[in-house]
Amino acid sequence: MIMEKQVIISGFGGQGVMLAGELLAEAGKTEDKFVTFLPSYGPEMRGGTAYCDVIVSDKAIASPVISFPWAAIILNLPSLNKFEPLMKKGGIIILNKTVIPQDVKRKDVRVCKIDAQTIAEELGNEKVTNLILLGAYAELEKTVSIETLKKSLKVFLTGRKEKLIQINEKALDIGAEAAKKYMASRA
Amino acid sequence: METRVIVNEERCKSCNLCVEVCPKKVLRISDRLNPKGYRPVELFDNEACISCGFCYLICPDAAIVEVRRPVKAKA
Amino acid sequence: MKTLYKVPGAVTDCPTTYCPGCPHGVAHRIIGELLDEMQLTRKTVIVWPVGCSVFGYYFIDTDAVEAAHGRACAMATGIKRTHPESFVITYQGDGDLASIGIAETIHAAARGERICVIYVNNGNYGMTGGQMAPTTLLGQVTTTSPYGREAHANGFPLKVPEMLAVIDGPVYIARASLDSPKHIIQAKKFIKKAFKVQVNDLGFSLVELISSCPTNWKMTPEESLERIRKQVLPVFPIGELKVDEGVA
Amino acid sequence: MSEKVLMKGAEAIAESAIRAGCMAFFGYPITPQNETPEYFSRRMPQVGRVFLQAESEVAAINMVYGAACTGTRVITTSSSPGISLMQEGFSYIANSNVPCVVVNVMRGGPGLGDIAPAQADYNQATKGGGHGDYHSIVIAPHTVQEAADLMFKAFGLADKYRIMVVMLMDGLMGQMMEPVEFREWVDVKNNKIPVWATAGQGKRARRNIITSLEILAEGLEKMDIALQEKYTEIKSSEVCCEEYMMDDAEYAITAFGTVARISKTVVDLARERGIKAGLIRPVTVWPFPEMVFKKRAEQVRFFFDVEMNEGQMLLDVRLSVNGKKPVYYYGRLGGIVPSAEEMLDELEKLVGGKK
Repeated sequence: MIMEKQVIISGFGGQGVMLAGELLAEAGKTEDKFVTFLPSYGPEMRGGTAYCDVIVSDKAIASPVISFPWAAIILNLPSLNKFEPLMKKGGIIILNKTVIPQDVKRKDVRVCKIDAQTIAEELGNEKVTNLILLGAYAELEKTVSIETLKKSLKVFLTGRKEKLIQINEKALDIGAEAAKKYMASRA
Repeated sequence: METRVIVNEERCKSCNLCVEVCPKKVLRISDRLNPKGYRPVELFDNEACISCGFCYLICPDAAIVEVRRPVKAKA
Repeated sequence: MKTLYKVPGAVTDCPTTYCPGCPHGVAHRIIGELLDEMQLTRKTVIVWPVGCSVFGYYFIDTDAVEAAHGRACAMATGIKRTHPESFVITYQGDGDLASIGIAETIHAAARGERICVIYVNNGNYGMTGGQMAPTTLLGQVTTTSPYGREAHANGFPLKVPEMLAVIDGPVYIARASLDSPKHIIQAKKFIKKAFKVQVNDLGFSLVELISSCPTNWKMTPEESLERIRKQVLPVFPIGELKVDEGVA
Repeated sequence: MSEKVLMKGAEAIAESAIRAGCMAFFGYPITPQNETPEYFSRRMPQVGRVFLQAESEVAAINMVYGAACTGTRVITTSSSPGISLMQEGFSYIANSNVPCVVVNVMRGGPGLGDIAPAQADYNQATKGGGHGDYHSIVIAPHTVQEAADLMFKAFGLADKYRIMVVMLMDGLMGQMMEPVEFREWVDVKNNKIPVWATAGQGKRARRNIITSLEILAEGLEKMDIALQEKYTEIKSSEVCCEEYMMDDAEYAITAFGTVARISKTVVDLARERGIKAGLIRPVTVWPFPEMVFKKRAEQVRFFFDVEMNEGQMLLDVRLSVNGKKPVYYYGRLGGIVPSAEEMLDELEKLVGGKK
């Protein structure tokens, strides 16, 4: 069966939404899949809503625009409000529970809540919240492997940012682990 | 004692310029969040404020709405 | 309590779209104060062309038109010539005025159009993400001068007031800076003179305001004002460059 | 190992142009295409080529004009309001028979409009835009990879016909990232100045003059006819069109650029619901693939034209179909990208009504 995963990553500007999306696309490309990455920004230069559409597929991708996402990685509340009603049945929402304590109303989608920002702070860098959630997504959906994501980090974190590779790798692992635990506790 | 610097917290973008130019250092960025997600500035020492208006002059967002000086009551 | 400073009525309640610490808002407030003080608000038309201040009409409470990029002085000419009793201001950035709109600016000045030009110079194209502008300093890195502006490849920073001061049309030309309370008070003084030039029907006036762009300069607001003092003002010195007879 | 790189469309076209032997870029900042000049500004100095930010689009296109007169592969990129300013140059370039490439990352209009993706400059690009009887070759890629590939073709066509080639894109194509595989570099070490070019007479027997001026009407008419002959040749040999699932199609969707890409999803969704839809996607929108439509008019029940404008290509489709079958239109304005789902709804309504 052909696999095509349509993922939306959404938060506010500065939460690393775009980096997470590009990283997922880069990893998909590395695994020889078809990928598209389409960013959307709010009108403000700083502090606006930001989300991106990422598609990873076994076949050539027609439209890069996602109307009804299969998966959504949600970093703040306005993003949940925006995308929850659009989710495909059976799809999955991965939530940054630190910022969004409330429940998801839809009963026909799977939910994985991760206290990502708190974990990120414990790791020593609030900015890796995005990768904790991306790690969780990769673990649950197997769109790309955690290993490929780690390899792909090197494309983005170069020069002065190279020293951030390690903590980002850790974030992916911890995210994957947290997702496993969360799902086990629900089973 | 009435406040000498009136802040419109909704307009403040926490740029910190008023805090920086204040000669008496009586302004600070507060812990509160305004609806835009910025932490607005506040006057924390009204007595020490000399009503120089530097904060008003430098504020790019008309968030320092008014600067006033107490009128000395004539004896 | 005695009120010493108060946000003028000509400044609207609408929060600005500018980045935190961007001095555009200071320039707006000065204009608003003068319109109030000189009782000009009701007869004013402001021409807002393309740049970060493209939405200026939301922030200053006067009649307004949106000009194409660079064409503010031409549009202002059309308004002023057909309605000489109106008070016409253009509010332009350095990309708008000194690059694409330099011809319109020079010729409006040479014709002695009875308009006031407020020219905000922050050394780059802020709205489009920080490209090199005609006023970018030598050595300054921007998104289209990634190796720093170099004279041989990109020429030299353009000094508009100095250029306009040598032609006969303009009556009042000045440069001020928005980096400190002291300079902001001076800027208001200059702009007031410029406004009076039009009120007294003397001719063309322009005030350049040296400004900053914390976002694209990749600095904090304080650092960006510091940069104005240390690096920009030595290249763009403040002061009055042309004050014709009769300017009050 | 794949040599694909994940890249924004806006940057991929710049890299591809450089590899295609583009020696100079002239342009002026405008959203939503700033990533392209910014990329050129980094890369051109690295490979010893020219990057210059002009003082305006009017200046930029005339710099392009000058460089084109020397037979140099030259490019400018802009977006709708900037392209409007360049129309004067386009007209001069057309009647001077010099080659260049222009990219228009279309945004919502008219006037200042907005910065969202749009296709409302189709008429301006395909029908001329500037004054006089002229055309430019106009190509409309629908993926980042295709944009990169077509950039090579654009320079090739420009040189072959000494004509301006316009690449019509939009902000969505510019911002989108996809894996791209670039072609081999064109060797520019032995670049020669063409015999017709004006870069100093040198050893040439006669001097060259490039001008769009011919003050005698009879003379100008000859020039105009020569131009038209060139266009006729281009029409007969350079039309390019993609057909998707058209073999057994009963309904033909037609669209270009971004909308065409979304239309492929619509075709797939429609077929899942038993509607035999296909897609005709003009790659060159000038010359327009008239014959493809003429031929398919024998086969399909109707054509369904979808655009991000008020129906500009629609007119070319109707002219090509020439009344043989109905041509319906659906579009969004102001910079709104139609979703596959809304397009499918429209198609289903039409199919339901016409069965």
